[in-house]
Order: sequence, then C-alpha cells, then structure tokens
Amino acid sequence: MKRRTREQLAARVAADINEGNYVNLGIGLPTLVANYLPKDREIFLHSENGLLGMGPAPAPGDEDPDLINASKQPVTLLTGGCYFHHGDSFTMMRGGHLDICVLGAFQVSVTGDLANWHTGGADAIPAVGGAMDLAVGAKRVFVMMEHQTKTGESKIVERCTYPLTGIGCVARVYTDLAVIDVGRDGMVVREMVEGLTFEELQRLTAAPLTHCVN
Amino acid sequence: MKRRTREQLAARVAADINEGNYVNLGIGLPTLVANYLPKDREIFLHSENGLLGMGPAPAPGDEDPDLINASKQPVTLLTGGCYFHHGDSFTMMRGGHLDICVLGAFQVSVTGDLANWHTGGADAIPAVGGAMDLAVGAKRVFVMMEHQTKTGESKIVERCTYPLTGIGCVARVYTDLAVIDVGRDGMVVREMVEGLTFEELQRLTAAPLTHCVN
Amino acid sequence: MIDKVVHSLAMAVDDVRDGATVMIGGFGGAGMPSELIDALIAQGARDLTIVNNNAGNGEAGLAALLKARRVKKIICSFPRQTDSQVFDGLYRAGELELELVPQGNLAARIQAAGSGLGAVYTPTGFGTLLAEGKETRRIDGRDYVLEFPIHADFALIKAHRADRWGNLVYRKTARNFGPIMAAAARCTVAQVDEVVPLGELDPEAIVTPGIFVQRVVPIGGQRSPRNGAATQGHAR
Amino acid sequence: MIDKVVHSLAMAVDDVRDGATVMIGGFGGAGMPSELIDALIAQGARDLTIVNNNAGNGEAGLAALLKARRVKKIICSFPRQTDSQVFDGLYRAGELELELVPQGNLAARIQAAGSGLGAVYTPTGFGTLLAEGKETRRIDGRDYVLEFPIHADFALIKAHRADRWGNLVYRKTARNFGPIMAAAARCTVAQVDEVVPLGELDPEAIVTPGIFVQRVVPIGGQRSPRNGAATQGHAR
Repeated sequence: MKRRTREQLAARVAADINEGNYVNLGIGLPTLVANYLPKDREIFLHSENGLLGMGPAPAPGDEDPDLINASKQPVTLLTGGCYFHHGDSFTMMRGGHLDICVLGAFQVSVTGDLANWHTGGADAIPAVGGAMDLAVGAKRVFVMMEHQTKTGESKIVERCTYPLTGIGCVARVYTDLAVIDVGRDGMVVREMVEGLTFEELQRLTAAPLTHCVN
Repeated sequence: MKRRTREQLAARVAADINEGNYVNLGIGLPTLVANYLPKDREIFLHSENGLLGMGPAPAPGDEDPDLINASKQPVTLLTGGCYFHHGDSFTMMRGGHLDICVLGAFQVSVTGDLANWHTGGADAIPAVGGAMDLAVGAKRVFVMMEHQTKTGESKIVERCTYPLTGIGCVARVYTDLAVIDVGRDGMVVREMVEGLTFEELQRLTAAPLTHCVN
Repeated sequence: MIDKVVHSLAMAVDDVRDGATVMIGGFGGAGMPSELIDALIAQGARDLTIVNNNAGNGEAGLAALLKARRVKKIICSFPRQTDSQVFDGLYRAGELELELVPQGNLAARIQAAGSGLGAVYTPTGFGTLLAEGKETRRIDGRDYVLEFPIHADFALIKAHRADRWGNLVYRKTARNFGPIMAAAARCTVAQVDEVVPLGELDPEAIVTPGIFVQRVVPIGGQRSPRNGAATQGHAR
Repeated sequence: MIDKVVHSLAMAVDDVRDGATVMIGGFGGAGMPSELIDALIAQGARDLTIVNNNAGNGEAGLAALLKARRVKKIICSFPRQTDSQVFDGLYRAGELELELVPQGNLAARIQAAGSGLGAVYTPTGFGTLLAEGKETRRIDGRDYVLEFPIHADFALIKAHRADRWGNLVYRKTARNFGPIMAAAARCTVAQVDEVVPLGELDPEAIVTPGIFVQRVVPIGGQRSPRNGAATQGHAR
C-alpha cells in the first residue's frame, strides 16, 4: 500500500474544504493544509489570536512581529480580512460560527472522543491553548493524524487512554491510510489508500470499522 | 422654606460630580444635570445606547438621527468620545466602571432600595430599559427626585411599595428639600434647604433620619 | 467567489418561516432596519417572536409588523413610549405576549447565544419582579440571577457600510445591538447604506466580521446631510 | 483636565503590592508589554498571581519575572513552548503554582470579570481533566462547566496609540487579550507606541474606550519597517 505523506494528507483534507467555509487550522500538522487549499475557492482562515482572512507566510524580510498565527509564526492578512480581540475570537470558535476546524490528535475514539493536548505523563508540562474550545465549538471537527504511533499502535481506539480534549466531538478522521467518518453508526471508512484492503485497515485499527466507500 | 426648583436640584447634583468621573444620567429628570456640569471639569458622560463622551444637544438643524442619547434625543459627541455596541456599553455599566449614575425614583427606602421603573398598576405598560443595570452596576447611585409626591406623600419610605429596581443600591438622595446619604447608619441628612428645620424635614419624610450636616 | 450581497429585500427575508425568532436591531430609530422590516411584513411570516430593545413606535416599522398581527411574542426592555400605541393596544387586549428583560440582561443573553455559553449569572434584576421564579445564587457575597441565552433564527440589522464578505461598520449610535445580534442568529441579514469593494474597510476598524453575516442588502439613500450627499451602493 | 499619560514606567507600576493579581497582555510576543514587565521586575513586588496566555519564553519579559521568583501562581492556557525553560524548571521543582485554563475559558472568565457577571456556563472542557471537581450542568441537551470570573488588581497591556483620555487602538494581532484584560482590572496600565492629541483617534474605531484605562505610558521606538520610521510619543 501507499501511505499518504504529510503533504498528501494535507492536500486530501484541503479538498474537503468548500468555498466560503470558515476554517481554523490547529497548530502542528493541520497548518500544512493551508498550502493546499484550492486557489479557485474563497476560504476564510481564522486564527484564534485574532484574525480572520489569514493569508500565507510573508516573503522573507517582510515579517511583522505583530502579525502572527496561533503557532506564533509570521503570517499575512488577505484583502478583506480583519483583526479582533480574544473575546470576539473565541465567540467565533465557541459559538458555532466556524464551519470546520482541523486538529491533530494522539487518539480518537470510536465515539468521536478526542485526545490531543496532553500525554498525561507525570513529568509532562500540560498546555491546552484553544484545542478544547475548537473541539466543542466548530460545526465540524476534522482530525488529521498518522494512523499509528511510531511504535505501531493504533491511534484510533475504543476508548482514549490519554486525557480527553472533548467528548464525541470528532466528525471525520484523515490518516495516512484512510478517511473515516465518525457518527451514530460508529466509524465508517470512506476512502482507503491504494493497495490497502479493508481487512488490512481493520487489522491496523483498534476499533471496529464499517466499510462504506461512496 | 425655599424648595429647590428642578434646575436648582440638577445644579446641586452636578456640583458633586468630580473631574474625571464616568457618569450616566438616567432618562427624565437626571438628564437636566448635564446642563449644570462645571465647565472647568472634564467629566465623561456615558449613554447606554453606545457612546462615551456625550456632548450637549446639537444646534437646531444639526441633529443626526444616528446620534441620540438613551432618551432618544439628538446629542453630540465630544472630541475624544467614542462609539461602541450594546455589549460593551453594558460591560461599562454592569462591571463597576461607571463612577456615578443619577436616577429618578418613585421611592427610596431607608436601606437604599430603589423603585423607579414601574408603578405596579394593573393597566400600566411595564418598561425597565437600563435602570436595573445602572442600579446594580455603578459605583455610586445618586437619586434625584421630589421629596414628596404630588399628593404630599413621602417618597422616602421604610419599605418600597412600588416594584423594586434594585436592593440596597442607593448611595445618596437629592430632593427639593435635602441631600441625604444612605448607608449602614441609615439615612443621614447632609444638607437642608434654607429655612427648613430638621424636625420639619423629618415630619415630611416617612423614614427615620439622622442629622449630620458637615 | 463569495458575494453575500443580495439585491432584493424580498429575497433577503424570503425564508423566514412562521414561528421564527427574529432579532431586530436598533435603539429607537437609530439602527432600525426599516426596509427589512417592511420586507418581512410583505413576506407574510406569522407567529413570530421578535427581539428588539423597544416594541415599536408610531405606525411604521416594528409597529406596522405588530399591527399586521404577525407577532406572537416580543422580548424587549422598553416597550412603553409616548407613541407605542400599537403595542399598548395589543398588549392590553392580551393579544401579544411580552417578555420584559432588563436591557443589560437582554444584551448579555444575546451575547451568551453568540458566544456559545449555556447560561450566565447576572447581577441585574435580583430581588425584583423581573427575576421572579428564576434561579439565583450568591457568589462572593453578591446575589445573581441565572439567565439563559436568546438564540434567533434571523437577525435583521442596519449597518453603514459592508463589503461582499459581509464585513460591517456602523454609524455612530446606530451601532447599538447590531454587532451582538449578528453573532446570535443563524442567519443575519444586514441592510447597509453602501457596499464598498473588498479591502476598502480598514481591517483594524471592522466592527462585525463577515463570519457573523450571511446576507447584505444595499439600500443607499438616506444619509445625514452632514456627511455629504447620499451615496449609491457600489454593487447595485 | 484629565491626562492619563504617565511618563515614567516606574511610576506606572509603583503601587503594585505583594500578592497582587496582575494580568499581562500578549500572545507570544505580539502585544506583550515588555517594558512594563521590566518595570515590574525593578519595582520588586512578590507573591504575584500572573494571568497571561503563556508562561514566558526565553529569558526576558515574563520569563525574567518568573526567574526573579516574584510569581506565586500563573493562570494561563499554554505554558509549554520550545523555550519556556524558566517556567518548566520552576514548575517541575514545585515552586510555581499553575492553573491551566482552556484559552476560551480564560477569555470568558476575564470578560465575565469585566462585565460584572458572577459566573458563566461554558461548553469547553466538559468531561476533561480541566473540569475535574467543577460544577457542571446540562442545558438544552448540552453539557457545560461553571466557570468563575478572574478579576485583577492590575492589567499591563500594550497598545499602539492612545490619547490622554486613555482611548486605545492596537496593531494587528497584538490586540489579542488587551481589550478584555483592560476591562477586568482595577487599574489598567497601557504602554503605547505613541500618544496622539485628543480627537485624532477615529471615534468609530477606538477599540478600548478610556473608561477601561487608568494609565498610559508612551514607549515609542520599535515599529515595523513596513509602517514607516519609528515615531516618538507626542506627549513625551
């Protein structure tokens, strides 16, 4: 089988973002999605530190320390974008105004629970940022992650063992192996990478899947 | 004795407003106070419909229907004033940011309860506006009112018989007869109009007063 | 390309259904979306719940909507005005339900809806008629009333300028309830004096970001003489 | 005449007492009031509770305040950064109390303080470690956590321009927590790039009205090269 690279994964997520969507791309892997948004669609990127209509990284030398994204990287503002304070920004995030947020994850459970902020390790410094707000606030939560950990364990699980970010919040999971919807009917596989059989995918996944490629 | 006219009452209240105070003048009688604010003091008038730094009425012909006060009368904006929405306006009012609000009243009780929004009459159309917010939100609530009703009853009472606006919220009462502080020690008379004795004032007032003119 | 500009008032309110909750901006006449209200009257939806600071005055606008018997309930802070005769008559006849809300609680409940809060403890109204039957709680020595969000199906508001993404700026005290209602409704329709090209509104000074606005209707026309001649909507 | 401009950083933070709660604006470096933090370090107040989105990075600013052992507790959403070694060391050594708050709850609690609410039911964090031991409630089929306001004695924030009444405008994403912290503190001190004459800030575009600001300190200096040369504070 051909596992999706990080870039292919980002491109796959980007393809599901429609014209006019208001979208927050979480820190880490999801920020890559911005590079693959179709150029012919107007899509509104939100960053929780107070901007809507976020544009690409500036040309070298044009960075402005007052214009950064939630990952604290320099960005630009599109024509038509605007700035606002944290209160208004989280009104957008928590009030159901974002169509989609894309988050990374340590684990996703079969009922859509998300764990992505804390390993729970005794020595770990916990840090949550806006992850829990995005998990409960966006209309649809997309997760993008590798299907397995580096040691080969499934990140899709019956029940999360890492501390939760949100309960039953994930709508869809994009991995290097498959695209899986999460809903009342459990986890439904919509796409698999070339050369992967459903049986093999199920074997690599620690939760029951249904096969229903449209 | 010489009862204070409405204008004299407004001037008396105005004299207690200090430079730099943020002040809301309630609809009705309190709006008169604006005419008597000392010209040598910078005082910030707030209007709950979204302006701070409210100026006097415009010259005839200069009215702007988009620039009105809470009584829906045309006003102006001082240099340095600004506009904001209702959420921010009531943050100012309810968050303890106004130094003083001046309200009219039907009744004030000896413990500082205020009744000023509703006669309680079966046929009355109730309307509260921002009165209850001002009553609980300003650092100090000044009441200005006639000491007695048109039929000669005391508007200062042991216990309000009209529906309440707020509990224990009034700091000071200005009437056509006296200036009375309201606090832990009950009602303390600070000033009386010329020719009025304390005994006469007490006789006209349906709650116990203490005399302590500084 | 996203263009939220709708050129017909009728189309802008076409999908308001019977029984809908409709927020209407404005404080007195300032910020009142009169043309959208007229379109709503023409559209014909009934049994509406209306959220507005007032309850109409004179015979036009919200008063006309009431008079046409389209409104089942009104949620407001100050229905009584010298010329609120339409409301007064219906209310006294028991033909219109009134939920009277202190103005700050009205704002807070609208904001709670927009920002996804489940409820808020507000200091306003404690111990009064308007908190009767409501849950209360003493927090740090102060008494509060529990108030729940007001969500709406539609918000009809008036702004000054818009662009095709739905970004809005207002004019003076006509701003009032517009920005908070825009965030609290499933579908916000803004009538504006003027639509300007994208990028013409200062990104530091946009008051309502387009995420809160679904439709923009340029009205043009009436502008205060102090601000120059009436302008035409760019996109008309 | 009211003039909130203070020309000395030291005087601007002179009355911060031991044990005070101090909000510090900024998200990463944007909006971080570095000069005010340095002044606070020089001033010497101890046992502070600090409210900031992060917990300092590198060795300057908030990290330096932590390193000087002036902070008892920090309330923040994202302490962990690649260069948050000062916080990390103190936290692991048990010498610094951490209250970790989801960023939206942090904002909502700061806003609740500014607007006089007693508490709010927020959707964020329900069922997670960060809601353990907290009151919850199901409202309209959704679960919420009860969160209480965060009030502060001081807010130290950074804005772009101010006037003598304390009206503020910000620059790009440096706005972040400034406006909501300004409303939540008993005394708000804003360091600004520039003080301009009264009336120069557009009344439609003022972000923080002066009512929320007690002191303004012009810093001048650093400005992005894209915005022309550095300007000097008008009132210096």
